[in-house]
Amino acid sequence: MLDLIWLVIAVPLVSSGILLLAGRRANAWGHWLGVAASASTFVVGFGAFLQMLGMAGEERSHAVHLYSWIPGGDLQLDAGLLVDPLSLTFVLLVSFVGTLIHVYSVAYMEHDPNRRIFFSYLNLFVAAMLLLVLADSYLLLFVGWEGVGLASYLLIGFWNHKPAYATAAKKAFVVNRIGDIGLILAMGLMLASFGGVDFATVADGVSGASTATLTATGLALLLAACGKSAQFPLQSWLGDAMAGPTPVSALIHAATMVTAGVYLIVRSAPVFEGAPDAQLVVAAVGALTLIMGALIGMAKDDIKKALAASTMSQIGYMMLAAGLGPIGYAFAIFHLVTHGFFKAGMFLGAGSVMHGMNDQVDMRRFGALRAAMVTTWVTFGLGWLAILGVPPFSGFWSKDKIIEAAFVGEGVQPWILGGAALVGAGLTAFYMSRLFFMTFHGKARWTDDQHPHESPALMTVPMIILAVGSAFLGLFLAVGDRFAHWLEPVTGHAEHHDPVMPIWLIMTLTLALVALGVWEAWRRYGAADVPTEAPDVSLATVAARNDFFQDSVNRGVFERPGTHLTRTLVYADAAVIDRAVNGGAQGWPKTGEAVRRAQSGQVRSYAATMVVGLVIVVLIVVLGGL
Amino acid sequence: MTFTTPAIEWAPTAPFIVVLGAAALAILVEAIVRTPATRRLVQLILSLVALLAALGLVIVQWAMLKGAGTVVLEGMLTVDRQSLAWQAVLLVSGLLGTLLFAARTRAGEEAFASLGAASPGSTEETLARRKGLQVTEVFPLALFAVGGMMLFTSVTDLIFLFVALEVFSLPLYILVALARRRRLLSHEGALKYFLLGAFSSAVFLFGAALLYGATGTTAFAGVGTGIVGASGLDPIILTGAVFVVVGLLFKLGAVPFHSWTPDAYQGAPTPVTAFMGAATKAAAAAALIRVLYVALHPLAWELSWLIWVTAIASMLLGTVVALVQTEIKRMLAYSSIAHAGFILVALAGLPDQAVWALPFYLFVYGLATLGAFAVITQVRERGEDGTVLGEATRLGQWAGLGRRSPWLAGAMALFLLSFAGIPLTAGFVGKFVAFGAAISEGGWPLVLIAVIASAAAAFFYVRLVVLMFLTDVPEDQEDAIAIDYSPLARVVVIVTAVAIVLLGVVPGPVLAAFENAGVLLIGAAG
Amino acid sequence: MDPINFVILACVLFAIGAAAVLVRRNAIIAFMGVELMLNAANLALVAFSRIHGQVDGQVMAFFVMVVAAAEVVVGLAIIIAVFRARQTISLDEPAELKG
Amino acid sequence: MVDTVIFWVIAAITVIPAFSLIFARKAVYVAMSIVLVMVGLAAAYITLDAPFLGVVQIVVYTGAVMMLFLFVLMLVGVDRREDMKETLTGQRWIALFGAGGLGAFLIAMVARVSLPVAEEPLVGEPDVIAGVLFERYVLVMEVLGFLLITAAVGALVLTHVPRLKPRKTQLEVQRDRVRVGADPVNKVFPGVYARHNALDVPALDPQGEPIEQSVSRVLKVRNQTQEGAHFRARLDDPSRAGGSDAEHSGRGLSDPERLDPDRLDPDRPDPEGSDREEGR
Repeated sequence: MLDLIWLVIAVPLVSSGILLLAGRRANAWGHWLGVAASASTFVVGFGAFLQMLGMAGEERSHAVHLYSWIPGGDLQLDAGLLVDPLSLTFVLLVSFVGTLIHVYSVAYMEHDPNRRIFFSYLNLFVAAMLLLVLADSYLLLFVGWEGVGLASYLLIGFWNHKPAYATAAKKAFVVNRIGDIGLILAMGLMLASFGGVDFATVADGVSGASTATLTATGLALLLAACGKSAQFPLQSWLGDAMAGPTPVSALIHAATMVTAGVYLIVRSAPVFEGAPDAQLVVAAVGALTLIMGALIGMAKDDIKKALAASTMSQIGYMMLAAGLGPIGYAFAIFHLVTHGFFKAGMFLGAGSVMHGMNDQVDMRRFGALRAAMVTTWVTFGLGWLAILGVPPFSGFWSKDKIIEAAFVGEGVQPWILGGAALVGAGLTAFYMSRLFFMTFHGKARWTDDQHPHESPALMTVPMIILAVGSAFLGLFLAVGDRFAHWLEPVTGHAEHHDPVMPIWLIMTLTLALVALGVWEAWRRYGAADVPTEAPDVSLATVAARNDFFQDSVNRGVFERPGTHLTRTLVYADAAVIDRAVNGGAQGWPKTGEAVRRAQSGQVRSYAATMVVGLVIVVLIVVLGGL
Repeated sequence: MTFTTPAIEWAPTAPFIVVLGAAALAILVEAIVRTPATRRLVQLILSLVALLAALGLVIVQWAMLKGAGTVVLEGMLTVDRQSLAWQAVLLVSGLLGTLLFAARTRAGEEAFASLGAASPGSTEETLARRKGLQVTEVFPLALFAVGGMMLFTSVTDLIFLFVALEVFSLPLYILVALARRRRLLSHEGALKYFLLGAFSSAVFLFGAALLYGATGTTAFAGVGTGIVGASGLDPIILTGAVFVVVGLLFKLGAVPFHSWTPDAYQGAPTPVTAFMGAATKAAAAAALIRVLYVALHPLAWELSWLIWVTAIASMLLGTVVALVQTEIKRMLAYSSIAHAGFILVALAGLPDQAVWALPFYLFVYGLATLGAFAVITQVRERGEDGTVLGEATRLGQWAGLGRRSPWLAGAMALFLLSFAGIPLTAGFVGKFVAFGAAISEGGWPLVLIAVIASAAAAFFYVRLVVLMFLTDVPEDQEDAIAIDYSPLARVVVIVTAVAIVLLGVVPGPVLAAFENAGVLLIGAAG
Repeated sequence: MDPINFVILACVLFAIGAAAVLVRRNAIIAFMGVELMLNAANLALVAFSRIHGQVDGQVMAFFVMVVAAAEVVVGLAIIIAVFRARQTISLDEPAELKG
Repeated sequence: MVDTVIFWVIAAITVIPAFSLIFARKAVYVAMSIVLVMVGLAAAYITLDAPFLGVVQIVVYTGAVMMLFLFVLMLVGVDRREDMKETLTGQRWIALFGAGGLGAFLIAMVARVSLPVAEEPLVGEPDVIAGVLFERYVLVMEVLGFLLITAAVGALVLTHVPRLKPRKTQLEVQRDRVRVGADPVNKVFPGVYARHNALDVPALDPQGEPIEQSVSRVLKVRNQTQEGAHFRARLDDPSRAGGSDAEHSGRGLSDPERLDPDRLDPDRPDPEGSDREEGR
């Protein structure tokens, strides 16, 4: 089964091609072909998983040589796949969640005339994502990386008849290019210093490379990861990407593609081991993003955008863990897996809510949906408990470990990183509860034409399966450190370090903050009336300031600066990033324009350029040579 | 004076004879066949047959070649695997280019003026158009150009190189001036191209004269040994070498000898731009390899300065200026300047690998160029009354092309990604082997700049992709663009697109063939 | 008198020809400048030929003359075509291709 | 060894006229100066033991190439004086430093080397040249043939306008004239009916009035015409009897109304004009 692993890429790719080429003929059966292709990848992946379980720990790295991609020359390149616990984890996650979302989409996209194309793109995405995680070199990874990018742009812009959606796709496209430059740069550096870009060569070459090179490579990789995983400062595209159909958000912007950055960092562990500075930057970026994402999450009324902000924040946790080195790698991936389940589940839940509410996304227009959509409420609720980190649900097992690990270290670093992780947990509790209560509890604030109803079984079944995963997967994998042991061949065995605070204290503090967040959210959004229009909380008005003074500590401490910060961020987003993105970087065009003027159209000027150029080069060569 | 009849090995020269002979024959056809429509058909068939026959001969020679190759006439001409590889590359460009030359719009309009001598807007022009005249001389001219370029890649004598340079340049100057639409621009491009081209060939010739003065011979091998043997002649050797290289850099379009590129690319009829962009660069690179590796090899260290400076300048200028272009042909012209820089990167330090990496690089670059310009010929403006006009070359007009014609836009995107060097396209493999060559000789700082430049260059390629797929057709512009369908141009697009994908995914066999070409036969010192 | 002096003379003529291309707006005069550059190269070839005591350089110069003649034909044809369309042979005027 | 005096003479008759390329206002002067340069170069070739090439230089350059240049100069208008004012900023300086620097650099480089000069050189007599030409360089020779074909085809493509429609017979021309209501007869020739029949003298109508249109416009622009009135005065002189004969015979042929100067020229159809009509 391990040698057949290439099938998991080939099957969805072929299926995607068939769907794209078949035309309207495929309208009747196209979606089921897509589902079958996706399901088959899970079957193959699971077979490989069983086979690998039967192997000893050190044998669990299986290279599948496909063919010599670029033979000849001093730099040779093979197309090969690497099956090891890390990649297999991703294969299972992607194929499993992916298949569920395929099933969900069959119902969700039922009324779309281009459903087969949607499934073609979904299959393409699955193939590219699996190539990304199975590649045995950065180059092939890059191919998958671009592939998921492409599929994601196609899917975000799937309803591109609406200009805003096309703009969102464009933004995602361009911001991701910035990240891609990071990956290209990193590969260039690797080629120059290690003479190869496959993981094995890089790992072997690290010991001989200078710290400066490694740091540069690490930072370039981080830039790539930031672009793909929507980390600071390249986070802006994720919120807009919610314009795509909801299953897309669940698959790409929650469970799989956005976590590719974390995968990249963990996969590049050898590089980061040699570059502690770069590693620290990774952790810092993670910490910053997790706080920032949480603050943004508090300010959003659009349910999908709030979830997107939450994703950003949760990936911040993973990044933070990945930046901690070997003690964090396993937890980063662990959280990635559990997050994949509960966040995908919640996105599907949001989709179900939208499905029942005429595509309404404003949470201020929800409320009291509990009764109307019981299954959605229960499944969403399990995801909510999981992300909060309430024991014994999944999130508890993964997130708590990250918080603990963040407190390990010397000097102020653990206090800052740990503090950020801890505060983030409280913020998460607040905004996720806000979202949950605003949607399912309180009074109904529906508009007249909305008649909420539960979604069909094709949609609820995947939600239920994901909810079960959200609830128990963490516990299952955490018992006896099963997951950490499974990943050990890749991430290495981590020495146990004691945090700067006792573990029980960290846990208590976390749970207390979570409880505080939930309570506050309930008080304000569950028990109290929620205005259907967003209240004006601008600092500019005295009234608003008074409001803040009356309010609780939570609001006084977090929301006011939070609002402020959020607005600043939103502004920075709109003003800086957008301008940079839309106009291209500002400096280059100016230089370009200046040089362009030299091309005046006057042939005599051209001749002059040539003569002067000739004199210069001849002087350089002759004076250098004599 | 006794005269001994020279013993010439005719067999290795067969491809040249076929191509140039067919060109001469085609000139006769001009005189014999009077009806323009028949003549066009005859010319097209003659060209294609000649090019295919030459390609066949090249392949046969490749298969039958024993040893390193043949030196014809004491080092005037060297036919080795390297030369055969280049000839094949040029013949493929020539074939695809000829198809584009013959492509016509739905309304039966070709890319060339109906009467080259008629000034734009004149009565003669209208009359000629109405009478269905065609400048069918473009086919023999293209054949002359292909033949000259093939010679250019194989000659190993500076003076013969000069003659070959002119043999392929003169037809190009003429072809550039023959656009059907925007004749004034076409004339302007031709005038600039011609004047600067003549200027640069004078520079080349003066350099050749200096090298002849220093070494007493113009055969590459002899010049090489002469340089080693000469003492106290460094000043004129170096000057001559730089002048010769500069003459070739002009044809390659490297900064600061690039100024003709954007204007000639934009002014020329698009099929000519396609052919010229693909083939001229290949021919120039081929000659550059032979000159640098055989004749000027002893000056490798001194000339490395020149290569580094021009490579960096070309990459930076090409990329930066392409970023601000609003005209698609100009954008591709600047991109070609950046590519000239990439080609020079591979030559840094004269690594062995470059000798086979560059033919491959230029092969795939040529394919993408031909494909991209073939797409451009099919995106047309539409007049208010619905008639299809000239090519829509403003970038803004390409907005939303993905919705008008997904396959065409997809092919264009593929070519652009290949230019940008995105993996799984042939362009990536080309860049990989080319930069790999440079790294093997310690040129990694240059490669690093090249990688950064490629990444930055990806911006303007991607900008067009974004424009095609993610931007809406502007309001009230729905009818402003027509996608014209020309079977021949479509064939070019399909062939090149398939080749780009295949060479990107499984380049192995082709690369292996090119690797065999990585040997230069150094002829006897004449 | 050393024939190398003729090479120096060739250098002077080459530079004058180059200068003519840069300063003259009349396309024909600029083109004559190019011709002068080619002739300068020829002079150098013949002078070197004399220095080496061979006739190869003379044969090369002969080739260059043929090439130059062909080039002149094409060049003047282009100039005439431009003149017919624009009624001018100024090099400054056709300057729409730029940027 | 070359005589120093000859060298300096050659240097003078090549370099000094060559500067006309940069400084002369009229293109024809430049062309003629270059002819001189070419002759100088031919002299240099002969001095350098290349007699055949010297002759070829004269034949090819002064005889063919420069005449072609002159021909094209005539075609585009000999009179054009070039405005020497530089329009591109800094171009003069760039030219001075670029081209001047290039020349200075080349001279400095060449002057630094010394090459041993062959004592008994092979003299470039035609048979010697031919021997080398058809031995080692025979392929180049053959390829040059293709170059010449290209040049010829190129010149034809860019400049030759074939007859696009059948030539009109005299009958058709006349019919066309009548159809558009123009004068069916030819324009009067200058100098007719006067005692002068030179081109610069206008014809006189039967009344003896000069017909302005009968003299070429070009001559008028150049102020090279003569006044018809002057001759008229002579015609009215009764003492000259011969004039009345001419006057009498002229009356029958030309109708004053038809020769009305305002009507004559603009309405006259010519092949060019009708082409243009059709072309639209």
